[in-house]
Amino acid sequence: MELDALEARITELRGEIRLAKAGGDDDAKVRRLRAELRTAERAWDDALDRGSEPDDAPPLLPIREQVHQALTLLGAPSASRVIVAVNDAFFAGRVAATQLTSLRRDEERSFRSSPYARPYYLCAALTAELLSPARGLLAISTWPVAVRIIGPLSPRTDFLTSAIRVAEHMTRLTGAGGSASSGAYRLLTRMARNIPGAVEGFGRADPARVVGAANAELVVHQENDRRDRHAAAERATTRLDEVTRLFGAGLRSASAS
Amino acid sequence: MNSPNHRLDALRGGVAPVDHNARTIAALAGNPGCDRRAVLDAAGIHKQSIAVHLGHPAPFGQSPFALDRARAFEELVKADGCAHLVRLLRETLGLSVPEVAYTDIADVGGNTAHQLRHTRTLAELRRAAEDGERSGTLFDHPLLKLPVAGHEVYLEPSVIAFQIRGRFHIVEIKSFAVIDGTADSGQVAAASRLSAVYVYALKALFRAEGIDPDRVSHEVVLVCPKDFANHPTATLLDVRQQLASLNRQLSRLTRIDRILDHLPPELTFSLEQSPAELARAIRTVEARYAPECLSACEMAYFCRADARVCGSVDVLGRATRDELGGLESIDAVLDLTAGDRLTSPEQAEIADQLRYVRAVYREHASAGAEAVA
Amino acid sequence: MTVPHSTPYSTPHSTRFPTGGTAETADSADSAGGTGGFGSAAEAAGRATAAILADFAGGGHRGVIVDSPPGAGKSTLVVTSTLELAGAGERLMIVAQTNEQVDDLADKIAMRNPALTVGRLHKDGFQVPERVVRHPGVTASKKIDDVASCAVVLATADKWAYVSGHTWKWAIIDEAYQMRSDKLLAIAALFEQALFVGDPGQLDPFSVVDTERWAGLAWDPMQSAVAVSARLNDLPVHRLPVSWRLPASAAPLISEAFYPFTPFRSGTAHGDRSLEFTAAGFPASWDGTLDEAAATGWALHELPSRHTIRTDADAVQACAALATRLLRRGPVAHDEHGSHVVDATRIAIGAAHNDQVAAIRAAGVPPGVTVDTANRLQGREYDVTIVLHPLSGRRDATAFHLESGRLCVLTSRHRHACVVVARAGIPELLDAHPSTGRVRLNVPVKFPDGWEANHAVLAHLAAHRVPG
Amino acid sequence: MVFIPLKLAGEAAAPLGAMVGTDPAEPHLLVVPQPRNRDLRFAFMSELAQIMLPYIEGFATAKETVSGRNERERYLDAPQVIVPGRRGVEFVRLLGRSTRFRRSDGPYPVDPSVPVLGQWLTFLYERGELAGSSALLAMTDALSLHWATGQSPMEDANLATLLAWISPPPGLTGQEAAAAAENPIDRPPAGPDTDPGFDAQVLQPAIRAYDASGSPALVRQALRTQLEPTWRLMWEAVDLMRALPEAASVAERWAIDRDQYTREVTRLAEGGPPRGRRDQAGPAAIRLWDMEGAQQSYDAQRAYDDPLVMTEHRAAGKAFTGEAVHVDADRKILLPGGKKPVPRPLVTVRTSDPVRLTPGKRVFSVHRRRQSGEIVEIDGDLIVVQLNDQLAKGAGVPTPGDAVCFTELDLGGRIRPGFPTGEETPWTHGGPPAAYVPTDEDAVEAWS
Repeated sequence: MELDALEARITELRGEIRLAKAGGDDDAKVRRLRAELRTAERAWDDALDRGSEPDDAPPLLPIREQVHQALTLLGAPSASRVIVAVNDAFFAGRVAATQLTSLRRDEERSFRSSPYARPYYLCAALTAELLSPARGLLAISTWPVAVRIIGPLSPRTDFLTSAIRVAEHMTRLTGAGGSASSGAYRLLTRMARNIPGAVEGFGRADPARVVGAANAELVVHQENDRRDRHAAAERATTRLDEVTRLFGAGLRSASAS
Repeated sequence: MNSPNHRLDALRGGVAPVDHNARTIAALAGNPGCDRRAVLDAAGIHKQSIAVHLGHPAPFGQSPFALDRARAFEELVKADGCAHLVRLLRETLGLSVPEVAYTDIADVGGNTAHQLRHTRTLAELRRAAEDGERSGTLFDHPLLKLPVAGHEVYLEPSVIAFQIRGRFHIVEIKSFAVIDGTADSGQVAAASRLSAVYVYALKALFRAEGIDPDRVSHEVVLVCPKDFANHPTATLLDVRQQLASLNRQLSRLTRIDRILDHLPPELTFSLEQSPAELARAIRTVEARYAPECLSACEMAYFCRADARVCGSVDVLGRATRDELGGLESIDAVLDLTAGDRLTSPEQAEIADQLRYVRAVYREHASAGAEAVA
Repeated sequence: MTVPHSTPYSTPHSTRFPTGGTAETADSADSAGGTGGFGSAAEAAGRATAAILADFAGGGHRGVIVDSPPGAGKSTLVVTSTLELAGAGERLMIVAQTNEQVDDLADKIAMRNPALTVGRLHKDGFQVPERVVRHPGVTASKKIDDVASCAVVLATADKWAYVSGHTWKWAIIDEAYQMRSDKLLAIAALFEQALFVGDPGQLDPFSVVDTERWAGLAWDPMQSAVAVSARLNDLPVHRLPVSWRLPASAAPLISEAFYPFTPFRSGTAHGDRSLEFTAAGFPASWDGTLDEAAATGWALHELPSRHTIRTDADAVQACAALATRLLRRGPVAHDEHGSHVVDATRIAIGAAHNDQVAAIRAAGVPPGVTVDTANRLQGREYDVTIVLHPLSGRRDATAFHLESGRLCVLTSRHRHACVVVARAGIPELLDAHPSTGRVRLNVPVKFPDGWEANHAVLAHLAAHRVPG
Repeated sequence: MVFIPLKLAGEAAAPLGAMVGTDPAEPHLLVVPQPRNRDLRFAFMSELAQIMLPYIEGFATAKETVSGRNERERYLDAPQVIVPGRRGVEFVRLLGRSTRFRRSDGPYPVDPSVPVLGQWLTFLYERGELAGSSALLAMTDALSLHWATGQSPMEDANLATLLAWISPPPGLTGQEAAAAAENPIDRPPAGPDTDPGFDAQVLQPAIRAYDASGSPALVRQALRTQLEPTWRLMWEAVDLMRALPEAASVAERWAIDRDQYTREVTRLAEGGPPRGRRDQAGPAAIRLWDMEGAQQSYDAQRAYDDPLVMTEHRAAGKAFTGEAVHVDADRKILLPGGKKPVPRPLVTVRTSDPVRLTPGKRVFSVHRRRQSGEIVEIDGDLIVVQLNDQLAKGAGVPTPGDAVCFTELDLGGRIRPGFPTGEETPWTHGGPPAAYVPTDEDAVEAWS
């Protein structure tokens, strides 16, 4: 069988490359072996593809639409991991975290070339202190600036807010006669584990209880957080131009990197 | 006479020194009796390059799977505003509900320059120390600084410092599993030594800032996956002994001139020379090889090869060496055993013992299936 | 009970153990300095005993722990407590770890109150010594039924493990830090309340098998009986604050090196004790060492640096010769009780390993001088001790050699002077020692660290060095 | 049965693959093509169960009846699993721990064979903790008991270098062969940890290929290259071990393994629950007692069986061999409290050994096992021993000229004191522990 022969050859080549590298052989030999390995791997891919039909996925919403949908549900600046998880749980999405890495930069480029051409942009959250882009978080340009500000308490309040929004969305779904997926319950349960009193033992989280518990903690932080955020938002509105207001100021701007 | 730093620069052969990091500082305690390693470390010489040049590279390396796992676990612990960590600290140390403030010092307004981050770290910690809980609980990616062998070294802990009731703790996130409350004791020890470096540096920072260093706790919060799942669990580690040991090792490094004084003035470990020349240069600094080095020091395979060539009893391990009561070479042991060698007075006792064992083994030479060395 | 439940000296309790704040029984103004005279030390010790008895007999706790540094009157406390309880008509059992310890206690109790019925339970084939059976109140037997009716029953922990069908309200467990948790488990059903008495600075229990399996468990069978009970219960911890054995020259060092968080002091002041030789010395090295020891309480007899086998002939010879020479010089000890000739029975030689002990005995030690390992010297007392340093001649220190308890036992057996025999080079060996020990989760860190303790003792001895 | 497991680096107990079997010519290769996938891991465990359980349970056939104080039945043979090294033994423990609490119902159900395998792996590991058991062996340990090499114990833990020292290929010295065997490419690590270079350059691409294509072929192929060399070494070592003569106490020790195997078969047949995560106070004390007892007996048996092992004890002064130069066979003494004199023969032994025992010390006769005596007197090279038991009708006393050997090593066999059961746990040890109730946590304890 062709595949088996190719696999054997690939393994053999990899071994030879390791030997050559470990033995300090000249680079030329290693390069030649590498080239041969790549050829074999391509041949293997081809052989495999001949065996199976290409996977025809249904056309999807563009990535930015999906992210927008997830962020709208979450209601707070979020990390790509959370966006992917929400997308999986509620929208049967097919977004991979790796697809989100360049999203913010692309959006900034688009905004710079023709500002406000789109109804919304996926933009940055801003650190309260320096109004620089907060690492790894995505937000929506149409949100009030204060929502996009990250103060010291914001990571926690945003987490609690997101948990509440996820739970409420599930309640909406069940109330409307539908049902939340098991993936949604898994997501909620995972979040609930880190909220005091939101879930007991190892059972499945109950949306109503999560809302109650998260709100109970949220009120503790809310006032201080709101104050921090509004103070910073005021500074952002007065001091930043329209690009940096969305994509962050700082000692190194996103477009320069 | 040259100053020690001058000498060390010369040993390096004009190349910039490699920076120490928490791992290399923690490793100082691994074999402090080894002059060779002490000199190489103090001079900031890249030991693996030397070992490769000498033809004895150490087969150290980390599996990409282990690296992925470590990264993924750390992300998980810090995800959602450190939601897991907040839960664990509430459970283990009684952190109160309002204490959730999180400050990331991985960059300052997008700038990652060390000096900037360090200044920010100082400012944040000072404010937290002075104002108490209101101005911050969790500090991610603080950048610490520590003088090592006369050089200022930045330490980039992937850890979080946090304060509770006015005391600051280090949080160390590791991806080895804690199964039923136990973990691999070697890995726990390594984690303890590593976090002791951060505790030490944080204490030094406090002291330099005029803040009571005792406000840095010697109890480190070790966060690991629980059992076979990814769910994080926290354990408190008391690193007082590691701190004491670290203190000793760091002060040893500053006494490196004791060794340097005995080295030829023109000595250099520059990689410009041939492997044979480099080997000769390296050998002028005495090593203290033990088999444990193989898993800890980049130079170990070179040192072992040397020890084998000399027939040194070091290759047999510390326990065997100790039992041989000061005999240095395997040949000497065999000769004394066979009675072929003139015995000096200080060898009389060990010689008697060896000959006795040989005689008894002889009794059974015909009966036993085993070969007698 | 005859003892009131609460005294002004009972103290708040802490379960943080063994490093955390143990209850200080003596009042602190008194224990702060080492200069307090005999009288105030005696008062402090007396108050400590009263407070312990109140706590124990008061019944508020199922167990009471008493930490006793070397020579702080541990067996006196055991005997006093026994007589108090027995005097109030209570029956009690006493557990010790070796037959010798049991016999010592039985003898002392019977001596203090000859009318008391004392049962000495022992294993089949054991000969109870004359000093115990001479007391009319003592019944010795291998069967519990023969002695169960006695007011006090004593046996080793090993023997108690096979007793069943009888219970006692009170138990006193002596040398409880040397008793393994599993041994306590085997006998714990026999009593309701226990007084644990022991010295936390001495050697920990050990096993020949790998016990990592239980590391971190609160009931790890490898812990001491005290450690397990204290971890699982909220027990008051008392401390005897004064060492009556160690002279003023030794108590501060031993306290600082081995009891860093729980300092104690000597019951005697500098000048209260002295050691005098009636025969003049020669300027030879043995006498130089002995003179230093007599004058200062310490001497380091230092042999040239060399890596040796364990039974280093020179060091072994030095130990034996020092003991011989010491006796020849007719030593007389003066102390708070008067003066006495130091005879062979008041001298001991201690070493780390059995083979070293055998070699020292074979090297010709005067009859009557005790030669033993640290393990077997625990709880014993002499006027002068000669110690073969565990690290002498070693190239690498092992955990065994560094164990702080070993050095603590060896350097805290004397009332007057301690001579340490060692090859030069131990500081360098410590300096080169790798700190790569394994760390187990949830196992309380042991203090003092062996390295630090060894270092502290050597630093002190450096001032008393006599080249050998 | 030889079992060579591999695990995924960075994970606690994620199996990657294994080579297992009882026939050197027919290794079973099992792989987990994507070790982070929980379902695939359990599929692996169930596949492993298909191979291991028939082997382990296959010994539960022919029985013998053991008469005596404690009459019982016992299977004539028992399973024995050999892994390359101690890390392999530890991995068996973790595999057992991660599977024995799984359930075939409830959330995340697994194949019913998986928890059974978990129970057996746990049994094997726990037996292996007792000295003298052969139920689960690390090959490097077994070899090191019989061969000494010119490398350190740390390096002896590497099966490839250890075997290279023991039987170097023709033309090479042991040291040269061992140096060659250190190359991870020719001699992949014996597991369970894999070579990081292999992980990066071979395994990672192979797993990616599986993720892309669903074909495990590349992963299989890759793991085969890592496992086959060790498989061959393991059987080479098995042959070396089989060539050694069997020691006198082996049958006695194996009988204990068979006894325990028999008990475990019965326990499992009666639906015995999986062993707890950690020992409670009582079981811990009992186990420590058993482990120490087993260690003591094993050390003594080895010395009694093998004169070379005894040599070490003689050199350490804990045993002595010599000639009985004088025997007072008819000596009788009156024991304290005794009524009539009992025989207590005296044997005087001349020895050249450096004896470090002292008068009063209890010693045992090596030639007449379980006969004890005590040293009465030592005078130069003459040692007088009083024999205390096994003297019925004048038997058991050596005659002058006999070679004798006495040692302090005790074969053991003391009766274990009674330790409290769980509900009797006294206050000193925290009182009775809460009863174990299986929870969903056992099942939720995900492998990821």
